Amino acid sequence: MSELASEPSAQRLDKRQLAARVAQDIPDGSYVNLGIGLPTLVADVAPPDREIIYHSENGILGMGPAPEEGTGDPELINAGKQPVTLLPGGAYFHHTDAFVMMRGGHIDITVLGAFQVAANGDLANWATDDATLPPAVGGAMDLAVGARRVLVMTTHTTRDGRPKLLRSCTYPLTAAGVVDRIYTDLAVIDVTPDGFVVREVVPGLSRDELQARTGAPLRFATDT
Amino acid sequence: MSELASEPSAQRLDKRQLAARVAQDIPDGSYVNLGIGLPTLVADVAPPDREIIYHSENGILGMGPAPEEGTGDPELINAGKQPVTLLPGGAYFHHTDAFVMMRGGHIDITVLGAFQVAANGDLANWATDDATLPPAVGGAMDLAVGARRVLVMTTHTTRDGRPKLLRSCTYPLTAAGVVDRIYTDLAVIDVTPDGFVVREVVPGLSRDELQARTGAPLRFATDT
Amino acid sequence: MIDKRVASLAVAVAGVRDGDTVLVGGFGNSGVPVELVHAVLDLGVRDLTVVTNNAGSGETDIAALIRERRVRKIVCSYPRSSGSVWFEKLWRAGEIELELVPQGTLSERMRVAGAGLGGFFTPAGADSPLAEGKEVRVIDGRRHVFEEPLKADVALIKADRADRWGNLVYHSAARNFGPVMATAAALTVAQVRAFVELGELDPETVVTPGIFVDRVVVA
Amino acid sequence: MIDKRVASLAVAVAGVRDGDTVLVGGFGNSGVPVELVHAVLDLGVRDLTVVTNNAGSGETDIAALIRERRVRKIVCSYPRSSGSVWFEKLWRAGEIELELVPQGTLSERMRVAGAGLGGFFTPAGADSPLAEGKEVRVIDGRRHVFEEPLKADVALIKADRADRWGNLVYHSAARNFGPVMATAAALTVAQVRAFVELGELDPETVVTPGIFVDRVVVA
Repeated sequence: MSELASEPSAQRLDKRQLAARVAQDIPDGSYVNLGIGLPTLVADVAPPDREIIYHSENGILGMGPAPEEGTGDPELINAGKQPVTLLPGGAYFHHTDAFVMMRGGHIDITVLGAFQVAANGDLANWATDDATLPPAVGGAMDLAVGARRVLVMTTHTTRDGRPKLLRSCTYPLTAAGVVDRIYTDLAVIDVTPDGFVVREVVPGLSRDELQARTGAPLRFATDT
Repeated sequence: MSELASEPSAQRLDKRQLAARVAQDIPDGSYVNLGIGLPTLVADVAPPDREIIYHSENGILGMGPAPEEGTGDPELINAGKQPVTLLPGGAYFHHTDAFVMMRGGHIDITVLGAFQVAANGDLANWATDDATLPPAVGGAMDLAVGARRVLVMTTHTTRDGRPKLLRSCTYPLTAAGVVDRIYTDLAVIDVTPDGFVVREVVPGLSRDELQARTGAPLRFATDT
Repeated sequence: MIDKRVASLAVAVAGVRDGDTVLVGGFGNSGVPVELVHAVLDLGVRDLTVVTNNAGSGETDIAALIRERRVRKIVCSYPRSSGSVWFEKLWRAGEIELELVPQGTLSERMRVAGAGLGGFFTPAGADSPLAEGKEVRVIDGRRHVFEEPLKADVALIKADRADRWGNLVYHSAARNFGPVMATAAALTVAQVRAFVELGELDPETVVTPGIFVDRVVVA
Repeated sequence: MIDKRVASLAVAVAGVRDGDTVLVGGFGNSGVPVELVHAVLDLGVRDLTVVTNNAGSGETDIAALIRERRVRKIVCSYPRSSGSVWFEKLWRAGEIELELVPQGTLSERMRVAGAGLGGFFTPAGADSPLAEGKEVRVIDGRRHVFEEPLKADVALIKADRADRWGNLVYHSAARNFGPVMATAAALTVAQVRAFVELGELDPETVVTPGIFVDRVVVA
């Protein structure tokens, strides 16, 4: 996130703060699928007074935290292939049923990473234009079309400072028009029929500075 | 089966004998689904030295015989809604999985009743032209298209003496071109690319007499 | 905290409305959520579309709903049985609509609805009059008919035990349509023999994970 | 008498041939039938199409099959991982074909193959380049892509216990693709931790009924 070095006054969120900000918006009792990578942190910082049931595409509901070193079941892993545990009340099921849950509108909230998000909600999070890497998609497309609410959690810009929030995606789409809200290290932004609407900005960052880091026009909720 | 009263010399099979004749052709180790009504008898007379796994569309594999009076589980019934038991090694599963087995080619043999069978293997066993009865189909269509081998077990003619084996069905089809073999109280008949081919006839019934009761040309296996 | 247990049948079916499509579990008399159906009867709702394998028998549950003229349409595979007197009576009088669906197709249409799919091709029924008016396509040399998802407002099912997360296990062949119906409705209600504490159900043996279940009630 | 238990891995995979399509269970390193894959490697068969979620990692099982140039084509959802060195090497060299399928579609394509259906419409991937060349249809206002059944010659899966009828139960998240793969192949082989006597598995908790299984072997 070196792109922010030029704005020392901006109190951008670190990964854990960003995860906590996302977790704040996940209600008690939700069924949640966290994408691999950054979104996985959300479970670690969720408010302890909320009962949230985490789903994993490989056939788990009621996932608990990582096991203590050396105590884990080697077959019990999450979508990111990291060891996890199962809470009382959890259940195992097969892959096809796991995707019934994901594609069928049974997951309340999914939190996904993104390469790009467009102002109309289009999501690109599975392939770039780097032809030297084999393509890989996993369960991202099923989740993106199937979860009731799609949250994106990402740095506001790429490592080299280019915006990830755009008028339209240049990378291949994961799914069209699916993103509901975007949480970045700089802002919380809703995708609305009128495009991006900023709900929150980190302290020390002006509207113009946020707009300068964003590839599509921003409206601000406090103006409406 | 009063239609045979005019041929006193024909040793037509009674229901139990017919069931035994069908059972004779079911190999050890087969997965079998028996249609409701007459075919259900097959399980009662199968050779005891064969291990046959009976399937029921309501989610049972490894069905055993009817329970002793007063000892049954009221929820444990077969497709004909009669009480049954479960053998060691049996399993319960839900309806959708039961039909994966039926439609997906996993059942080795199904034995079905029939209103009509055509010389090309077309089967009509779910609806007649009686418009005063509501139509009912159950699982017959899934079984007919999905079982590896479709055997029909029926009286050779209707109660009023009309043939059930025809050039083409006049009743609505269950499925086209699916029947492999027909077992009647008078004969065992294969459905072949050349039409009906008789394998066996009951003692005391001539070829002409059998042909007279059949609505499509018969060939005889012993001629070929 | 998640607690899907409710204290009464009336609370269990609260919110079922006139015109709803209601899935009702059971095959013959096995696995029918009799008490839940009676609770819906007590609600007085009308113009229901009922999706269930059989059309009721005798005077109770589905047959009672039909007798009381609460059912506008029934979607099923086998409406005819020795006890389906009320269905047959109203059907002959033209007072109830019937959509006949092959049993595997009925089950699969609910499954694809629950799975977020747009429909499927099946060979079952493709050669029959039940395919009339539907898209037919030859796939791999065989006729297939296109069938659409069957989604519902409510599912009423019967299971054996439930915990407060709504996890369900069933009893023998009473399982039948329960698991698939649970996935296909906006509101899924299960009547069970008993509640158990969270963690008592072996996670390897849960048949319907609680994500598909909204309310559980002992009956 | 039915007895699907076999005494050795070699017998378990006998009959796998050049050019076969082979389903291999597992997700990451969970549920991979490592010993069965090695037995196929020992057979020396070539030109395989391997269907599996990931493209192997390190030097064992699927990665070993790829390294030894036995795999003509891989059908999977996520071939890229920190250890997928051999796949990436051969893919860059143009020596292995990749068919990328969204994970839910991969699983569902095997399910419809096992279920005797002709294909289905799914919204997953319909807006992406993975839908190119496929039939796209707007259903209920949303783009869907038509996906075909994925049937195989052989399925190699890993379960926990089996009886002589081939009934299977699994262990935790190692279940993953096992149950669906078992339905979609002409020959299904399961490696298990242990055999149990017929009747020892609770009929309420069998996950894969033996009808879908041809051979079981302890490994």
